[in-house]
Amino acid sequence: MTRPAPWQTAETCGTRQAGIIKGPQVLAALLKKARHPLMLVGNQGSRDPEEADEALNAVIFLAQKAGISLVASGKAVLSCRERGLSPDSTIPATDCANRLSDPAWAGVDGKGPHDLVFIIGLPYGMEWTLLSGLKNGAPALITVALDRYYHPQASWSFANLAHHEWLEMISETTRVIGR
Amino acid sequence: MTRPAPWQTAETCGTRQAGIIKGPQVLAALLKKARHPLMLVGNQGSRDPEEADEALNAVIFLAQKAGISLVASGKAVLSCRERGLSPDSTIPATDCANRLSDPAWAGVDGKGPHDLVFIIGLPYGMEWTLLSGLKNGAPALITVALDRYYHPQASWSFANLAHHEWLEMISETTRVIGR
Amino acid sequence: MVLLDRNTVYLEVQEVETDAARIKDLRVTIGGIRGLAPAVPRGPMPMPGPGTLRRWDRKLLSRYRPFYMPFCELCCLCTFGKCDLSGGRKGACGITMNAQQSRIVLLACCIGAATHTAHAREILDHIVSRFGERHPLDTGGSQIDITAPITRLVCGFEPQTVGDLDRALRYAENQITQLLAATHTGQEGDYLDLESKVFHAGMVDHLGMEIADISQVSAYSFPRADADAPLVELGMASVDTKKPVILVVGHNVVPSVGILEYARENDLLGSIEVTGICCTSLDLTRYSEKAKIIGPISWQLRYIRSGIPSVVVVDEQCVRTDLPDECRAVRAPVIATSDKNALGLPDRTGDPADEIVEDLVSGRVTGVLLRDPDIVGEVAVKTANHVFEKRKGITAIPPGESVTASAGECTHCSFCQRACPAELPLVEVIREAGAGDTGALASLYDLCIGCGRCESACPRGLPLHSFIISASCERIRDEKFSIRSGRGAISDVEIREVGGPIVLGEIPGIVAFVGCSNFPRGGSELASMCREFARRRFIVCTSGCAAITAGQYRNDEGKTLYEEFSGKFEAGGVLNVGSCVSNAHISGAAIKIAAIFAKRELDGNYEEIADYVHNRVGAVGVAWGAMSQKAAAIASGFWRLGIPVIVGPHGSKYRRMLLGRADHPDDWKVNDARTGEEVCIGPVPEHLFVAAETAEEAMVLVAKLSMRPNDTTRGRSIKCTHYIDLHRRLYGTMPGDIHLFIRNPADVPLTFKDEIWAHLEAHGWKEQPVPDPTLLEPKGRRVKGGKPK
Amino acid sequence: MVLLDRNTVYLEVQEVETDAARIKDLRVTIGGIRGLAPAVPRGPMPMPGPGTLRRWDRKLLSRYRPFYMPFCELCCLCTFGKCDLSGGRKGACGITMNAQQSRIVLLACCIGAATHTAHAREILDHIVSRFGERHPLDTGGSQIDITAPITRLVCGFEPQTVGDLDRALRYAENQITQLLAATHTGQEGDYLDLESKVFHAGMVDHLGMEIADISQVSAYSFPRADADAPLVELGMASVDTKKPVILVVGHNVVPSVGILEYARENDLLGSIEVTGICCTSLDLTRYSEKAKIIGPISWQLRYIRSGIPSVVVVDEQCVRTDLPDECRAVRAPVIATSDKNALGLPDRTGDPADEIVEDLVSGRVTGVLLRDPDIVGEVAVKTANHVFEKRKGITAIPPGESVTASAGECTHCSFCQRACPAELPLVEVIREAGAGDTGALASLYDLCIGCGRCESACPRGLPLHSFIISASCERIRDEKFSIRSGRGAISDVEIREVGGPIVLGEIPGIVAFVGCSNFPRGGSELASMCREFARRRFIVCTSGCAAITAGQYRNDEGKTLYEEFSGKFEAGGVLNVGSCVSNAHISGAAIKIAAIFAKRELDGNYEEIADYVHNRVGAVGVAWGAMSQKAAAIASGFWRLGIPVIVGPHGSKYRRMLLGRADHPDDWKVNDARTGEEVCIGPVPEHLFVAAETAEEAMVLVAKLSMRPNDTTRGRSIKCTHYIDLHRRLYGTMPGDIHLFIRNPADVPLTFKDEIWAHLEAHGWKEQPVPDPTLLEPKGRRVKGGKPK
Ligand code: SF4
Ligand code: SF4
Ligand code: SF4
Ligand code: SF4
Ligand code: SF4
Ligand code: SF4
Ligand code: SF4
Ligand code: SF4
Repeated sequence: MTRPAPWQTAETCGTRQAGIIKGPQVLAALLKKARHPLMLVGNQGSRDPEEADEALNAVIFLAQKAGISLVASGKAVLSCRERGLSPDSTIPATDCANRLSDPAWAGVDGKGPHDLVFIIGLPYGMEWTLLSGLKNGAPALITVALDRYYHPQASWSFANLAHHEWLEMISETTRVIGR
Repeated sequence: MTRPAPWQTAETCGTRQAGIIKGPQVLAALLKKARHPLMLVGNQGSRDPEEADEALNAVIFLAQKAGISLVASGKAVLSCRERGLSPDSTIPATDCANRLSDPAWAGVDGKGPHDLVFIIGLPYGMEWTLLSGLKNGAPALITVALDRYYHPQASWSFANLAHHEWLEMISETTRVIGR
Repeated sequence: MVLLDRNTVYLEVQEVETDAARIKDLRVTIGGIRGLAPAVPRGPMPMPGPGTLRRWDRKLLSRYRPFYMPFCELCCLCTFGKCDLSGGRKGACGITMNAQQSRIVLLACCIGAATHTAHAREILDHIVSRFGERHPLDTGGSQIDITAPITRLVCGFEPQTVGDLDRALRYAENQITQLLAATHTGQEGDYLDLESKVFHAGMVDHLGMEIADISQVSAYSFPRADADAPLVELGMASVDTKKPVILVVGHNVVPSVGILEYARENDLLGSIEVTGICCTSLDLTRYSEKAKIIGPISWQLRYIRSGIPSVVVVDEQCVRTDLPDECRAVRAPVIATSDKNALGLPDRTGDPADEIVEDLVSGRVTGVLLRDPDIVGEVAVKTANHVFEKRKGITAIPPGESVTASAGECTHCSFCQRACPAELPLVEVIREAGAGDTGALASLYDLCIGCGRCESACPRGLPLHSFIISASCERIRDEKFSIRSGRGAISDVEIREVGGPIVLGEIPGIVAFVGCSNFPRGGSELASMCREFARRRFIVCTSGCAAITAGQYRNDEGKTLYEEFSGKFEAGGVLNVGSCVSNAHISGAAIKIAAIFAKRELDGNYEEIADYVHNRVGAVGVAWGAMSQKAAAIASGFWRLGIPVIVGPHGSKYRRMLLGRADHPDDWKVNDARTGEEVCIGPVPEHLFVAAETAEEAMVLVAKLSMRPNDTTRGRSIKCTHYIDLHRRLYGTMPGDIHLFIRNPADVPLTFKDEIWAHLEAHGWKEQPVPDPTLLEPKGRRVKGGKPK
Repeated sequence: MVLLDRNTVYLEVQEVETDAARIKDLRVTIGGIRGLAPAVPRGPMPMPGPGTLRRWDRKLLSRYRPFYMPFCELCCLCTFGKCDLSGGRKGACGITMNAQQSRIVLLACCIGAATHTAHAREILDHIVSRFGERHPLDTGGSQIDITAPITRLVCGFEPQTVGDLDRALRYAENQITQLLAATHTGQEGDYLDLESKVFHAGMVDHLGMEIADISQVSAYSFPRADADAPLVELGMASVDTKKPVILVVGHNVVPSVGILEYARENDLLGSIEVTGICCTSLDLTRYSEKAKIIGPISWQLRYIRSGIPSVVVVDEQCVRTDLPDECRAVRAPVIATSDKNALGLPDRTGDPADEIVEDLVSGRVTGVLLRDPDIVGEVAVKTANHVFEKRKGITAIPPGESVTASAGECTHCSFCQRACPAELPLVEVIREAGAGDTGALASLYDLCIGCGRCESACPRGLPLHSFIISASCERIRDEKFSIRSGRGAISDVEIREVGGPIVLGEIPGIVAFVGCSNFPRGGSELASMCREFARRRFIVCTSGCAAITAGQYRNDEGKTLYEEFSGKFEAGGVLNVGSCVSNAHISGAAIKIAAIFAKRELDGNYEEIADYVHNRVGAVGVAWGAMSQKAAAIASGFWRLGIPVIVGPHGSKYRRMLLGRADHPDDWKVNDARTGEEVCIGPVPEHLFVAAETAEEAMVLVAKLSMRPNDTTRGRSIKCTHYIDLHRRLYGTMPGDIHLFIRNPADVPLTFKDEIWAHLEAHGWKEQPVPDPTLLEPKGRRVKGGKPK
């Protein structure tokens, strides 16, 4: 198995690295198999504002189309609501990750355990760390880092894409699952 | 840059991993560019005896053909002499690596600093560690792990080959440079 | 006269006659014991060992369970390694991933506790040698009766003099050794037992901090529980660059005192500037209002590169290890002063001062190690005076034009950006600078934490941090603030006044902003958090770099926090307690509330006091920019008292959180102290250690985590008001979990009454009694498993 | 009567009258000071701080320069991290790769030193509470005058009683705290200063070990410098399985003594077996010949899985953290006894013993924590007796047929092999086992170190280690050896007898085989190295797991080393000094040679004694299987005395070597003590820390590194003979560097005369004087930089 370098170069993780999301079909397939997916949206703190805006549009649209439960961390709740999607919860990302590591958690919407989680928009180091917590504490959970940066701690991640490439991927995924 | 896993799975090294020797031309090219290459031969401790024997034949033949200076660590000196090549020195591998990290070292044969070193046949962990010492302490030196196992700490390494694949590679290299 | 080992015994005998001895004028001093009255440690658990408080710790840990976030899947602590611990694998020693993570946390906390304790040792030994071991402890004159709350709580005796502290310090050194031993391969293997030891390390850390601070306060006449401690100057622009400037960096004020003393004795105080970074500067301004604070840890590169400091004196902790190189680049001689941080410099302690000065001034040596604070004083001042003229005009910050030109050499490889812990958009910014516009560079000034990783990563060797500083020179010219110098302890009088309101919940909480503020926007976010909670009539404490950074931002009227709010421990006060070691006064205040206001037995009575604090005192720690091992240890000391700590996003890098589960009602059942019956207290405080992603999230969490089981209805209603108010303002909605915090109708805040009732009904809310909660076993009941020794 | 803090002061006053006091029957005991005579630390550098011996360290380090081999390119010690330190990059704190590596080494050595020191603290406190602080130290009766050479050397005072040791131990705890603090982010940044602190940690470690061992030797009447200490049984086959068997694992003998005491008092000694693994077993056989040693650290899994132990008692250090799980699998109750290693077990210390026994026997609980050695004794013995019948036949080692069947499930994925630190050919071997031939499995018995990583890595969950054990049952049935129980110190008389021959070089060297022997072939290689050097009339010392493993191999006549050679400190002796902490007697012996034979001042005189040892005493340490942080600390303690240490190939994982450069003549110039002139000594000893790839290489290195500058010509000629002889036998040639070790014609060994002369001529050899070498500054000369304080 060969893998790219983490976006923050030093944030390597050990022996197991995320698989690369090579195309929209990967995401679509993951979604198709998932019984109860969750999306955790952070505050896009370090992103260029314009880019962050487009990114939020894209992933919230995806969540809507795919009927994914939503947790927004902190102020991200406002961004979601602006886009017409009310998050199912506003618990802190840390709290959310901890609960996800409990296979008996009733889920953010009370509809039972989640088997797949998309994470996007947290500070890189924090997302990397929470993904690590899930890799270690929730071995059965599939984690997808949805940012354009490679996140080795996830089960699946994009491989340091340019913003426009990434946008294209997400939109295409939305189209694919919409069919 | 994408890389395979180290042979001993846990022996990862950080941000920079060895390039993969994909074919005999790589080695030949490295040799061609080198002004004063050195080969450090260890004791093949953990290898299957038959395999170790074939391996020694192959690399010592290579060293002979290419006119590479030779250091044999410990009893490996006997193996070399049996094969008709007297090592230029019998200093311990540790001592040799330390000297290689000194850009002013007169070399194992007194003919000046080495710019390329092949290492083979040390215990995996020890070879891995000495290669790390060179990566850190001798940034200008090119290091080649000549075992069939992937050694991320080297500049160049094979990518966990089967013994026969590896043997083929070395023999082919010897042929190529012999031309 | 017989004078024994200074740290243990002082024995004086003027005349002896043996055989059924006759002795005249006998004076025996043993530790802090004068005459023959021994301070026998008192209380149920004086000087607890690493396992003594295990039961208490496990109570907390069963509710606030560790969530581990490994930094790495490998363990490499011994030569068996690396061992792969991923996917449930065990190491060659049998260890599991969870235990390995808690072991690393323990290691970090041991380092942190050792750092404060070793620092305390240096200060204490120095003070004892200067002022005598019988120098009285005084942290607040008649205002303070409980001088050393942590020492008394942990060790079970009451120190009266600096000499008395030695025994407590020896206990700390002993415990650190025990705890560190537990991290050895093949020692503690249970992750909860390791976490319990983490708590123990934290408790010892606070003890070490207390010893350090109360001895320096007592010896150097720092402000003593002084709400009106003087305002001192802060910021690069506060320096008078027409004078020779000395910079002190680090945490141990002793050598810096040597500098001020020498200057004073030689009438040079008016003709030099003594400036500082980090805690040494905080403590130096407690010693003298003349000293100036430049900034927190992240100001090291920018200030030294500016060329302003003529001489740089480093002591210990949080000092960039490359300062000698940085100083060499601007030809500023450097003086190391600590064995712990010798930096490879030649030891010249034994040489005549003038010889050393000459060597430094001539550049024959670029730095020296001086292991005596008096010599430091003389050499630093003389050298500064001598090099001042020679160094004029030297700076390592490139001028604007040169930035533009160099930026043009950038290949946009993005290595700098991928190395930046603050995730700054360096590639874009350098592109614009190359095109002649350095505005974007300047916009990073507040975000850049001066770590230099970008520069180190750049294949073209571009000094990006210096570029940012160069582009921000206007901004820096304006960097002049004021900060109240560290006040030290909280007085007993203050505790008495606010004890009631705090425990009853009328003062909604005590928020302590501590730690290193070296993360993007750390400073401005911190200042706005402080302001928010001071305005909400919380008691706001600051310390260390957080205290400094909080002072670097002004309100609309141009006032810093310290000018805007009172320095008293009262609703709406903003108190700079002092340097990192002054953090002990914050935990000390919580302890004193239990001891003074609630009259709980203090000495050696950790469990009961912690149970009180956890259930009744709405204190919350915020370490927004926590970076160091010390910060980890400080947090652990709060955890063991049951005080929650919030960290910034980077704080997730401490490898584990301690999180409660609001959705598990069973976790929140406790005994009622009055009835002995099991009662449900709701998820308060919900977490013990949690990383917040943004300052907004942290603020909502502070409001929430300041709730306590024992809040009165009036207090709970006030706390809920703040929680709801912040949640609505920042997230736009009523908090979805508010029903968990309303116990009965009287808890409901009036302002949001209807909304809340609707919510309560929707969630099938039922009224609950207000309990008198305790995590302790009811007294007198036989406990299976027996009492820990 | 006034009884103060037990560890510091004992003060007894029968009558007091104040005002110009009248006191009757006053007795004051302060530490070890009886009456009013204080033991004032003596010597030039008593109780040195972390920087006091910096100059000496830097002398050594300028010759033996660190070669760093990073384990990882990243630093992750604080929340700035991970920082990439590769390619010359610096961390966010400014640290460089070299400094980071030495910082990690320092951290490891602090952990190691803390472990021994904390262990010493537990033993000392226990002994003081049992035997009184005035219990005299006695490590060799009239044969020993210098009871505590390291304590005296380091601390500068002479302890007489166990109570006196407290002060030295407090010093150790204090120094560990200081050193650990230096590893904090932003503290020591110079790699050589960090290395100097590594040496300091090593020195403190040896102090801690000495305190631990001399107190237990004194209190428990262990063999006292007894060359004829009894031979005791070793090996799994030495256990009488018809009796209930207790297994003790770890390092702290106190709870195990509790077991033997209880058995003795209740007349059960004959009806139970008390067996041990690791150092506890070594110390237990020093306490009683009845106890049996099973094997070193690597025997844990095989022995417990065998089902033989009825009850497992663990104390501290080197205990597999998964023992509770392993014990559960064979239904053996487990008893933890140390706060440092509580393993998550319920604390039942306060409960009635019979209740605990009942719970363990019934299986209601699978293990308990008992923090009192007496209770451990009673519970362990009673539980063993009760579970013995119930457990009959239980084993976790699968029978042969089942191995073949399970092996068939293997998918040959090779994950096991790629996880095996011993690089064993598991895939091939399991393939053969699947095909019905378990012979290859059995051939791995000697190579497998029982770490269990293969099992953890196997996706099919195959218990490969158990397979190997199962296939080796024949071999194990034969595992019955004898080992001389740990003799403790080297007597002054022995030192006097061999001092001359050693210093003059006629005894070619002292080789100490220490460490963990948990690497492939570690055991057999170790035994053959011991034998080789004993036959060559070196003095051979063993300790810890190395002592055990060395006893697991027989010579052609069926004798183990301990049966073949004398236990005396003499040419050709093979001495088991005892457990890990007994290593202090090895460094102690080197120190005593300087103090007794050469009459150098001992107290507080580290530099001079170390200079003597380094230049004159041909001691070499070999840690063939060094694994732990303690092993790192032990090695450092030898380094500071200038004694070289050789490790096995895995020892390269300690991250750095200390290597001399034989090809740099300037490195080997020193002062002649007599003339003050610079003389060249040649590369002796060539290295201070070096990893050998094979046992052969190690043997050649031992011979070479036992040379010393001050060898007499006769001594040098003997040492060269061994060097040449081994080199020729193992490598087939004359060593290529022999000309570097011949100073003048008299040095040339007769046997190889002609060959050597030819070699000398070929290398342009010139005669050199035999110097009186010293690394110290000539006395009285002014040193630039002054004396370190
Ligand atoms: S401490 Fe344990 S897990 Fe870590 S490297 Fe050593 S054996 Fe492996
Ligand atoms: S110095 Fe500033 S810009 Fe550079 S890496 Fe550090 S935070 Fe980022
Ligand atoms: S690392 Fe240097 S060259 Fe690369 S983008 Fe950054 S500034 Fe430009
Ligand atoms: S707050 Fe942090 S960075 Fe600042 S001085 Fe204290 S520990 Fe150091
Ligand atoms: S200690 Fe220094 S190098 Fe290590 S992570 Fe922290 S800042 Fe980076
Ligand atoms: S890991 Fe298991 S399945 Fe794979 S080769 Fe080894 S024994 Fe066979
Ligand atoms: S238990 Fe034995 S075979 Fe298995 S990994 Fe360890 S050494 Fe190798
Ligand atoms: S020799 Fe090593 S493994 Fe054995 S007991 Fe001592 S430290 Fe532990």
